[in-house]
Amino acid sequence: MSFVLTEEEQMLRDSAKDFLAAKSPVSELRRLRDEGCKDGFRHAVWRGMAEMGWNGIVVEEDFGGVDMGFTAAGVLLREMGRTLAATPFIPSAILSATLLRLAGSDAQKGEHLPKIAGGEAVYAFAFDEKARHDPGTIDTRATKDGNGFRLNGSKRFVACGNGADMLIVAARLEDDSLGFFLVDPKADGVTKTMRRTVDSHVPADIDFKDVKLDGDAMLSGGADGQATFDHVLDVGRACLAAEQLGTAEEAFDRTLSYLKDRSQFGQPIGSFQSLQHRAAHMLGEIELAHSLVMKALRTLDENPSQAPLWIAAAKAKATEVSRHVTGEAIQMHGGIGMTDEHEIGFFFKRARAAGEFMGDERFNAERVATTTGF
Amino acid sequence: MSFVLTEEEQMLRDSAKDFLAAKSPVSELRRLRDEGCKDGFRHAVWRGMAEMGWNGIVVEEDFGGVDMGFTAAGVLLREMGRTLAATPFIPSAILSATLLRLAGSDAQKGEHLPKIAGGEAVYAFAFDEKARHDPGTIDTRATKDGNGFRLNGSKRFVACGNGADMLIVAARLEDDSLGFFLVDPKADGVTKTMRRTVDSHVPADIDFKDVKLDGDAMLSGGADGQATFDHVLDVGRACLAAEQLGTAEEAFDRTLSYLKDRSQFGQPIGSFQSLQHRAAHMLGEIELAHSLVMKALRTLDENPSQAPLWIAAAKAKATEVSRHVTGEAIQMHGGIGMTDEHEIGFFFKRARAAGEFMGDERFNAERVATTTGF
Amino acid sequence: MSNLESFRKETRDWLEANCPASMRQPMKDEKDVCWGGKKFEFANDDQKLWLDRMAEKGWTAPQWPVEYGGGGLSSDEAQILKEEMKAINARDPLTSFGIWMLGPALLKYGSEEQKKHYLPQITRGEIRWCQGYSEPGAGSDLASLRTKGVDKGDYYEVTGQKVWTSYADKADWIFALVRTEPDKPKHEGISFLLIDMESDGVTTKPIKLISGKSPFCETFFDEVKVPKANLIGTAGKGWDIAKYLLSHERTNIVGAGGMAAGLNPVGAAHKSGEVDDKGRIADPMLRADVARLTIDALAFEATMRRVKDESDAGQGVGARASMLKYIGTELNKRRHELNLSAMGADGLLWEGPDPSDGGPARDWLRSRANSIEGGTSEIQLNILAKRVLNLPGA
Amino acid sequence: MSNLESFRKETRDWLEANCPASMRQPMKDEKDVCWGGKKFEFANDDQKLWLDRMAEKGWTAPQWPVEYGGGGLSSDEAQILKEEMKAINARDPLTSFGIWMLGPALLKYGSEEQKKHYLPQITRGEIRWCQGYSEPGAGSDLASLRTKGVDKGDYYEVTGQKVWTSYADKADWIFALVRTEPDKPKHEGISFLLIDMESDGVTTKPIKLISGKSPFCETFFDEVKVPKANLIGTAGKGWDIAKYLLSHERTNIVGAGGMAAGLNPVGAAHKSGEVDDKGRIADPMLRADVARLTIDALAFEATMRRVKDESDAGQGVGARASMLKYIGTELNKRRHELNLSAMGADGLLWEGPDPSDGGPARDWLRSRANSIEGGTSEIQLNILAKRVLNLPGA
Repeated sequence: MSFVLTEEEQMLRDSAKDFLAAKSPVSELRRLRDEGCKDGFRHAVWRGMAEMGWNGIVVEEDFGGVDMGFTAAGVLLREMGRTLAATPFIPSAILSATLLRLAGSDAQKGEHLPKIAGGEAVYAFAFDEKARHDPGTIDTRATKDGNGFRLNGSKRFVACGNGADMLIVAARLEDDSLGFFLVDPKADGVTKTMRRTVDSHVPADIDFKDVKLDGDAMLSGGADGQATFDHVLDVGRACLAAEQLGTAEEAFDRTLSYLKDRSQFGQPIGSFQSLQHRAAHMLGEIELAHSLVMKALRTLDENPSQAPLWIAAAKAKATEVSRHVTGEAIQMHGGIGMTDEHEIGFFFKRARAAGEFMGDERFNAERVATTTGF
Repeated sequence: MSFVLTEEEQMLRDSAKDFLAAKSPVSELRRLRDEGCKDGFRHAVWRGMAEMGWNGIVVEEDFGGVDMGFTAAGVLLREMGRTLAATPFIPSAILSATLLRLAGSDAQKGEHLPKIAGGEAVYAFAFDEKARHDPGTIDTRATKDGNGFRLNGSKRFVACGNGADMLIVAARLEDDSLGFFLVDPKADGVTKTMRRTVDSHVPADIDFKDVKLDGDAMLSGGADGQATFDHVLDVGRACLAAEQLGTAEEAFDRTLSYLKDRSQFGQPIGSFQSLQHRAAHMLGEIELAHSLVMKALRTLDENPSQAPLWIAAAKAKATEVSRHVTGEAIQMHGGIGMTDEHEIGFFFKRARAAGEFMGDERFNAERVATTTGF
Repeated sequence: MSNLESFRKETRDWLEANCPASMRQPMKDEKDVCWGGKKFEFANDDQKLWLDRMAEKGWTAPQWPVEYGGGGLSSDEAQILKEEMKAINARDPLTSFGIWMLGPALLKYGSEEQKKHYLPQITRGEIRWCQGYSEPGAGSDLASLRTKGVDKGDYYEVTGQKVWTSYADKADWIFALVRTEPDKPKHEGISFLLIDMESDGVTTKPIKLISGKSPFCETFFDEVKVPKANLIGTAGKGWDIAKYLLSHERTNIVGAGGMAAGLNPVGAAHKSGEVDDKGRIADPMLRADVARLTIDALAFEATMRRVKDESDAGQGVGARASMLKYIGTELNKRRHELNLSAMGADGLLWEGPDPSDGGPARDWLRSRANSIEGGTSEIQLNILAKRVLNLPGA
Repeated sequence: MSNLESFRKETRDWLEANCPASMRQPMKDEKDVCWGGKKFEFANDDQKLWLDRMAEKGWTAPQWPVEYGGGGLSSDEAQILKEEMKAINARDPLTSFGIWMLGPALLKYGSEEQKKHYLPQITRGEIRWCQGYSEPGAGSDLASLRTKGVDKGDYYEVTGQKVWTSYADKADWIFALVRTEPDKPKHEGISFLLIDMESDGVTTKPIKLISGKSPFCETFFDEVKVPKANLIGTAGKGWDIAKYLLSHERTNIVGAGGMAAGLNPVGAAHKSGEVDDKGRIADPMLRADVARLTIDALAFEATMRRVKDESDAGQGVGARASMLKYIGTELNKRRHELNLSAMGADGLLWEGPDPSDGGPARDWLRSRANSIEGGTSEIQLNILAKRVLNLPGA
């Protein structure tokens, strides 16, 4: 296992930097927000990402993907974290794609994965039912109804839930095992409530009331539902940790520039030793998070059974570090950092929200304890 | 309730400063250690304290005390914390005296309290049975035997246990309620194992094997044993927090002096901003601990039913702050602080040990949560 | 009956007779706060009546001298007034930067004529004031300000820009620091000027914060004529007045930090259903963090009391305001962080169907400014290191 | 078979044939560490035999040139030797400051004659070296040292005091920084001298630490005559050599921090019985703190690996040693704190009937020096701020 990016991954990173700088800089997130965009992302950007091949980064080539693995996906997400790109990448290209890949029948994969990889449709994965991430609580029920099912339950804060063309819903079957159902958000009985969150993302609370589903709505190619669910969430956490790392790194870089440029009392504020030490400490924390993110992603690619511990550690540390660094960024920017006009506040907001999604620092620290055995 | 010391309390503080500087400076603790003293305290100092009236600080005047209250006791302990005075003050003059006062019959009070107040004998209170403080675990048993009792069990790290003339032992009666027994450490069946701890104190592990006790060995003047036990421990915690505060304050003062005196790179190290900010932060932390200690002691004197929350907070904070400040003291002293020759290390060691006794920061934070209701 | 007892009785009777019933209700929204001033629209007649009656007694500024529109009360009497108002839930008749900021400066540094002119307008709520200190680029280094006032004989011609001028768009006058002697060292050459916001050349622009709308503005001066009669104290000595006022501001922000003590992550956890069957916060790590916060909150509460007691007794450490400001604002930030953590994704809402949606997140964001405004945490630590600990300069 | 494969086979065979069985056992105590030197008493014949055989092969310093007593191995070959030794649990034949500190400096800065003279004595374990850098009062400001070497023609007369000279009481020679040109600026005028500890005027005194006995000494020089032939590099340029060596020292302390990764607060909690029926640490707050420590320990472990990978690939941030030293030593202190907390009062024992009594407390105390020795944490943060972050000087 190497901590160094392959040449291919480095090229991917460089092209991601170029694309995102041009198509999805931080100012783009501000525009989406100020326009009151209800999807929470720009379709043109999403199509552009598909053309770059990104949306099929973890999809097999047979289904239109490039199948470069999770480390490569993390390379993209780290850059997206740097520009705060608001896209359906994690909900659609990571969570839904991985879920379909693991649990879809050949027919389902053949139908849906090319749509994801090609950027034709946006998929969202609906799993949380409470305000705090709690994968143990799934009370949404799919009951047999003729050859199909009836779906009842409520999902909360479904990422990209408002802009998605298709939902995949985690629900309990009659034997209490977990199943995953493809649900058209326009179907009868589906009610979406748009939510705007502090990071200018647009998730949705979604209620399912006696929603009638065909028999082939259930993903039917996979094995144990719980194991699949756990793994898909872990994949999502590892990828999100990469995004959080990028957010922390960019906020840190911008703060460093500010420390060098801004003068007070006749000298650059970066010459004050207390700020220097806090900056150097942050450097160390970011390096620690970086190592865990790389380790988690590579392990996911090369030795997935060993990945849960590293993923939990990576998500916990990336959450802690990105919140700490963006908070210090605000403080070190002083008054200007508190204004909406300045971009640094967007980083602070996103770090908070990304930290909450799929388990915060405490949730994942608890998993580290349990996985380690204490 | 006033946070300001009364004139009487201020006079007490001033005389404590003088006495301790003369009779029990830090060098005295070093001497006790280097001599391999088995009692863990100097009898001459203890007698001197009795002559000052300190040993009866919470003993009624009828029994030879001065009965000035816990705030006054805290005033003394804060000064003892400053000079790291190793004395039986908490075990004998606080814990044992308060226990006798609350739970002793008139005869028992008349016999024992004057001895404590007069410094004639050193009493120790034996309660912990595990390495970590856990007042819920008392498995030592006192079973009826004719008119008296048989005592069986083991106590651990009894403070001043090796040098005490008399033990008071917390034990379960046959109905599982708690009782307190006066036990001569020289009695048959009592085995003491001297323990030397990192702070140069000398507690003892004490085993009781079929120790025969008279009927009047049990304290028989009090009400509910559990309530008495809880209260006595809380009294001890509040007083120990005052001692910890003094230790933190003195370590801080010495570190400040060092920061002003010591030069590196051509300037006093106290002129380096990162050290200045850490020092100013410590000042704030010490002030917070100070307020909680005062609040806990005054509440104990004036409104004891409200005291448990404040005592738990005070002991938690004093533990955290004294450990933090003495750790910073070592770091800021650099290499010289690591040498046994320098006194600052004694503060670091004592802060660790005092923090453990009667519950550390976590134990008391847990109690704050429970008492507050979450 | 002692003098104080009879004062209490008279006060109680007067309040009973004069405080309108509607002014004894808790405030419902921003409009219920009476700021006064020329542009102020009273929410209702009672609000105006209550202001006028209190101003008549001088009780909008109870301890100011009677000749300047104050109540002339002793500190004990003022305390009694406060208690009696609280007893009937009487609203503050007037919220005014004039009273708690400009007034003390005028009382200390103003000429007799200035006091007579400006102070009664303040106590009667006729003129609303705002503060013009900070400038873009000045930040913590306040004395580096560049707004200049050119001496034109009987007036200064003021040109420049102020920032963080709260409610400048609603104020009638501004008290501002202006560099009138550009060749002097930076702490000298600054003057304290009173400027009519209706003067030609004054414009304002609201500032949006990361938390959303705010009362802050940018205020621009373009060759504004300010009569020399509007200079407070000595020309070039405005920095002394500024320092005097900043200590007032600092104390006030500490109070703001204390207000959020009502914010309770435990309640948030209960609301989000994240408690176990014993009512304990279910996430043990969150519970641990809240317990540690609670300890520090108790410690801060006790410290506020202790500092007051010690101050009354003439004891205690110096630079108390800096210490309390640093501790209180950092504590407040932690409190908001934990509050959001206890709420989970609900705490991330920015807006939504429920009017309270977005409140916790916006309050969380706003709390970040506490450790910046009124002197950053870093400045407070510098002050403590130098003035309390007497550590040497670099 | 490739060259490396055949090297591996030869090495395996040689080790099998030459490493005594007793040298394949884990070390039991301090005596099993072979330091060499004139005063060293071998624990047994095998220890000496193993040293001699390895020294004969040049494998006590595998990568040094053969002509100086080294093994002349490539870095791949050295790695294979290490692996094969580990495979049979072979002990290190020699632990030597000469090899990991003085040697690299001599190889880089020594004259051909000096290399030929000193290096083989080192690889054969004949001469034990100690380090004489730090002085009382110098501390982090190492260049402010005052031990002086007066030029007396063909020798320097050295007078002064060194501190933190590990094992000076057991060493045969010391390599020391001495101020030979007192009029030069402080970083110049320092020379790097080799001094025989048996010279007249050299005395040592052991230093007791807060953790108890230590290998550290104070070393005093009173008009000691040091021939100029013992000068390494150029007179007055000793500071360059010192900087070069300090980076070696820093790396080593990081390694020492890593070793304590075996220390496990979870184990301590189990030992003290403070676990619940599921084997979890019973105190939820302690468990939370240990979980957070575990995350950082995993992160540090991964970072050590990443830095190595990046370094091999010619990538990565600069001043890595400073970063790892800072993080590793601060982590180690936290680990020891939590270890004691998990042990409760048992962790406070200073000495007792059980030989292991006192170990945890003494290790905890010793860990505090990690963030002081080899450059304090503050110095590392300064280095990172300046060299990696390029922040401006004050």
